Amino acid sequence: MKKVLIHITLKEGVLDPQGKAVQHSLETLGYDTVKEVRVGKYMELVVEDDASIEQQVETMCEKLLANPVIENYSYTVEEVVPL
Amino acid sequence: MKKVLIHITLKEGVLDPQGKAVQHSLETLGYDTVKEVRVGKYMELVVEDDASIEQQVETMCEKLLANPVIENYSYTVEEVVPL
Amino acid sequence: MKFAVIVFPGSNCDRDMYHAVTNALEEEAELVWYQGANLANYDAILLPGGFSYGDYLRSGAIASTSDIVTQVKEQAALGKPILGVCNGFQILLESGLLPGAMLQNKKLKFMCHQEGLRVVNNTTMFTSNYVQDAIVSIPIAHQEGNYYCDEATLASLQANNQIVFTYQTNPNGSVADIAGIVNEAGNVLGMMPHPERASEAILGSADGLKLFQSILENWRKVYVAGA
Amino acid sequence: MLQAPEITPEVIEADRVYQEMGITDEEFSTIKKILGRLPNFTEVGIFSVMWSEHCSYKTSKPLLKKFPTKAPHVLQGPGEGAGVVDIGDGQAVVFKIESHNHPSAVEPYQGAATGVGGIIRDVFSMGARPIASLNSLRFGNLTNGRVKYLFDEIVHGIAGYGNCVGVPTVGGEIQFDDSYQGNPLVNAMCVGLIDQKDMQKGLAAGIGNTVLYVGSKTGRDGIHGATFASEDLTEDSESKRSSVQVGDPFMEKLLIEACLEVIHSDALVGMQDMGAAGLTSSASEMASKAGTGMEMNLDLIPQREENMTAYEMMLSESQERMLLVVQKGREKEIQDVFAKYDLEAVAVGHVTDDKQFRLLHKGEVVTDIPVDSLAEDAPVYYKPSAVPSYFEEFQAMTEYLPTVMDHADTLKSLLQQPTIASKEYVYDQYDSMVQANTVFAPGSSAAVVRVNGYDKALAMTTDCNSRYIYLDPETGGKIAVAEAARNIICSGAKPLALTDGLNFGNPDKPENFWQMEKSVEGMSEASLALNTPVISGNVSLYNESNGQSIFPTPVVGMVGLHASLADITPSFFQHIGDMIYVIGE
Ligand SMILES: Nc1ncnc2c1ncn2[C@@H]1O[C@H](COP(=O)(O)OP(=O)(O)O)[C@@H](O)[C@H]1O
Repeated sequence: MKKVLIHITLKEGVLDPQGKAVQHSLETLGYDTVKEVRVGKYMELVVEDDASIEQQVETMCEKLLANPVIENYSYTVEEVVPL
Repeated sequence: MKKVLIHITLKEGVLDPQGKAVQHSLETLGYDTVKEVRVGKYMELVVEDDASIEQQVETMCEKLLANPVIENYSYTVEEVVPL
Repeated sequence: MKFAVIVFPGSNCDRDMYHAVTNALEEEAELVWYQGANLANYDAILLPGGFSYGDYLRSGAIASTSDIVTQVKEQAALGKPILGVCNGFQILLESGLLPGAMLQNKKLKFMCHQEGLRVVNNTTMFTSNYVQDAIVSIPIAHQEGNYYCDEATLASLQANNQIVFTYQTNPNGSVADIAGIVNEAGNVLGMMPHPERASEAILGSADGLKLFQSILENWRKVYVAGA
Repeated sequence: MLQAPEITPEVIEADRVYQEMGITDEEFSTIKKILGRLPNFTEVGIFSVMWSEHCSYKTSKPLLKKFPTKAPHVLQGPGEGAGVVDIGDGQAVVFKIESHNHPSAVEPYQGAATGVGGIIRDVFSMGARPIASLNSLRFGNLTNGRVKYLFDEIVHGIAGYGNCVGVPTVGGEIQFDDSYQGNPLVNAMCVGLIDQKDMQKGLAAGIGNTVLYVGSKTGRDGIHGATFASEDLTEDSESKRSSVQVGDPFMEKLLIEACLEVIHSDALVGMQDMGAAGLTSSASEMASKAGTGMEMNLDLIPQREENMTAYEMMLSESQERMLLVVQKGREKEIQDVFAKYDLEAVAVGHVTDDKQFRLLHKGEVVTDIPVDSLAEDAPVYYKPSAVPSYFEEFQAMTEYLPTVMDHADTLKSLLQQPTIASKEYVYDQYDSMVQANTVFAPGSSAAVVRVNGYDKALAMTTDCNSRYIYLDPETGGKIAVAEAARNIICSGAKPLALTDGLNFGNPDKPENFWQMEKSVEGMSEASLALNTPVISGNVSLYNESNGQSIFPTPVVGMVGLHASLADITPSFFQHIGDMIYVIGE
C-alpha cells in the first residue's frame, strides 16, 4: 500500500475569494502580519502498490481531481507504514 | 517574509462524505486500486517575519483556520525565496 | 418536441425542469436517469440544477466524467439544443463543452433571490423570443456561480457574441457580469439563473418561459413543415 | 475499548457504572426485575438511551397528554415519525419539528445540518415527499464573538444541508436574547406531501420477515456525547472516542428518492429512520409497535470503523441510515431499487414472535431484552412544580405604559433590534424555491407552497415569543399558538394543525417544570379553541448554561390549507393608493 499526498492549488492570477476572506478574518483578529492567503485542497489517497502508480495519479489529477482551467496540482507518494 | 504551509485534515473517525464520493468516482473511472480518499484543506500564508511566528500560526489555526472539534492541523514555515 | 431532462445522483431541479416543459411549455419531456439512456431519442437535452454528487470535490466535476456526458457531447456535435442550468452549467464547464470555470461567490455564501438579467444576445436558438437588451427577472440559487475565464477566453467570447445573459447588478463576482454563455456553434447554453423557476407568474416571474418557447419555435422552424 | 472484559454485569452493579450512563438506582433495580438477571454492558447502554428523556419522554409524557391530538382531519397524531393531516383529493400533509440544540452548541455547522437531515428523514420515512423546511433559532447577544460564530455556522449548516438535499427552506424565525448565550436553540421543521394510500408506518410486522439496513455505514459518531461521559473508560485511546456526527446530504438525497420509490412495492412492510439512539430505537420501536420481537446479527451491520463493539453499534448516531422490514423472500425486489441509487440494502435480522429484542455479535447473544420494556414501558416521572418567585413579583407589579416621545426614533431603534430587523441576510442563503412550488418565500408572514397540479396550497409558519412565555407561560403559550394561526390566516389559509418543539431548562427545578406545565396548558387551550390539534412534536430539556435556564421556548409549527390558489393573500402592500385597515382591538 502507498499513501499519495496531493496538493491542489489555484493557479496564479485566478482570484481566490476564500483566501481573501480568510486573510480578512485574520486581520480582524489582529493578525495584520499575514499578507496573503491562498486556499487549496489537500487529499490523502491510500492506493494499492503498482509500478505505474505515479502515472495513474497523474491521470486521476488531470481527469478528475484538479480542474486545469483554474488549478495546479502536485503530489508525492509515500510508503504506508504498517502499525 | 515567510511562507507558512498549513494542512488541515479531518480527525480519524470523522465521516468524510467528500472523500467517499471522490473514491467512488475514481472507482467508476477504473481506479479500483484506490482504497481510501480523505479530503482536507491546504493553505499558503505569506507572513511578515517575526520571532513568534510559530506561536502565532498555532493560535490562528486554533481560533480560525481549523475547527478543533473535527479537524487536525499541521504546518511548516519556509523562507520566501525572492524571485 | 421531446426534451430529455438528465437526472444525476443529487440533481434536485430535475422535476422543476420537467414541470416547466410539460406544464408551462406544454411539450413532451422525460426524466432520464444518467445510466442506461440513449440520448439520440430526444430533440433537446436539459441538464438541471442541483448538487450532482453532493457538489463534492468541485460542483459538476464528478458528473462530468460520467458516460452520459459523452453522449451529450455527441448530441451537441449534431447541433441539438443543450441547456445547462446552474449545476447543469457547472457540468458543461467541467466537461469542456463550454469554456471557463466556476469559483465560489465572492461573498462565499449561497444566494437565492430574483435577479435582473440583461439579454445581451437575442440571436441564439434559446433567446430569440426576447427583445435584445431586455431586462428579465429570473432567480439565482447558487454558491459557486462566480464565472471565471482568462482574458483570451473572454475576448473570444465577446468576439463571437457568446455572452447571452449578464447580471444587471453582479451578485457573485463573475467576470464581465456573465450569467450565461453559449458555445461557438450556439447550440449549447449554460446559465446560472433558473429559467424553470420563472416559468409561471404564480412563482414570481414568467420571464423564463420565453427561453423554452424560443427553443421550441426554432426547432419547429427546422423540423415541422409549415411552421 | 468501551466494552472492556472486566466490566462484567457484576462490576456494573457493584461500581454503579450505570449511573454514568444516566440510569438511576431505582431504574437499575427495575431493569434487573425486567430481565430476571443482571444486565450486561450493552444492555445497560440500550436501556439508558431508550429511557433517556429524548426517547422516552419520561418527564414530559404527563404534560404531553394534555394536548388535544384528535380531529376528523387528523389521520395520524403523535406516535409515528411525523403527524399526518387530510388535505382532500386523497392527499395529506405530513409534518414535525425536531430540536438539535446540544449538537449545535458543540459543532454548529454539523449540528444544524444533521438536525435538518434528521427531520427530513422523519417525513420521508412516512412515505411523504419532503416539500418544505422551516426552522426556529435562538441565540445570545450578537455582540459576542462566540454567538456570532454560532449564528453564522448554524445558518450555514441549515443552508448547506437543505440546499443540497433539494428541500426548499421557506420560513423560520430567529430571536436573540442573553438567556441563550451558551445554549443556542436549533429547531428544524419539515413538511411533506403524500398520497394517503402511500402512508407508511414504522412497523416490524410479519413473523420471519427480513430486516434491512440502508444508508451510511455505522461509525462511532455521537456515542460519547449522548449519554456516556466517563473519562476512565475511554482514556486508553483518543481515536476511539466517538466523534461529532457529520451530515451527508448527498446520501440523504439518494435515500429520499430510493425510499419514495420503494414505498410503491407491496414487499415493503415497514420503514423507519435511525434518529436519536440510532439502531436501538428504530429497531425496538418498530417491533414494539407491531407487537413482535426482533433479532439482529450485529456482524452484518455495515461498519465504517474497525473493531466496533455491540455497545458502540447500538448507540451510534451516525446519520443517513434507515431500517426497513420487508417480506421474507422478496428482499431482492427492494434491494434492486436501492442498487439503482448505488445504495446497499443489507439484511441484518428478522422479525420474531417472542417479543424479545435479541442481538447477536461474534457468535454470542449480547442482548436479550423484552422489547416493550424499552419502548412502551419506560418509566414515567411526575416532577414537582412550583411557581417561580419572579412570576409572583411580576404579577404584583402595576402595569407600566411607556411614553413615546419621538415615534420615528422609537420605530427606528425597534427596527435595529436584531430580533426585529430583516432576516434577509439569513434566508438569502437558503434555497427557498427549489421544487418550483414556492409562492411566498421567507419574508412573508407565512410561507406558501402550492400543491402542484391542484387548485390548492399550503401555508406554514413557526412562531414563539419566548419572552412572553417567560413572563407568563400560560398566556404566552396561547399567544404562540394564536400568532401562528394569525400568520396562516393572513396568508389566506385555514389553520389545520400544529407541531410543537418544547425547549426548556432542567425539569428537575420545580420552577422550570411549572413553566413547562403552564405553557403546555396555554397551548392546549389555544389549539382546542382554534381546532388545530397537536399532531407531532419534540421535547428538549436541560437547555442551560452556567446553571442558568433558557427562556421557556415552546415553538409552534403550524400548517394551513388554501382551499384555492385564488385565496392566497400577500402580506405586503400591493398598490399605491390602497386603503389600510386595522382589524381587532
Ligand atoms: N411535544 C410533543 N408534542 C406532541 N407530540 C410529541 C411531542 N414530543 C414528541 N412527540 C411525539 O412523540 C413521538 C416520538 O417522538 P420522537 O422520539 O422525537 O420521534 P423520532 O423517533 O422520530 O425522533 C413522535 O410522534 C412525536 O411527534
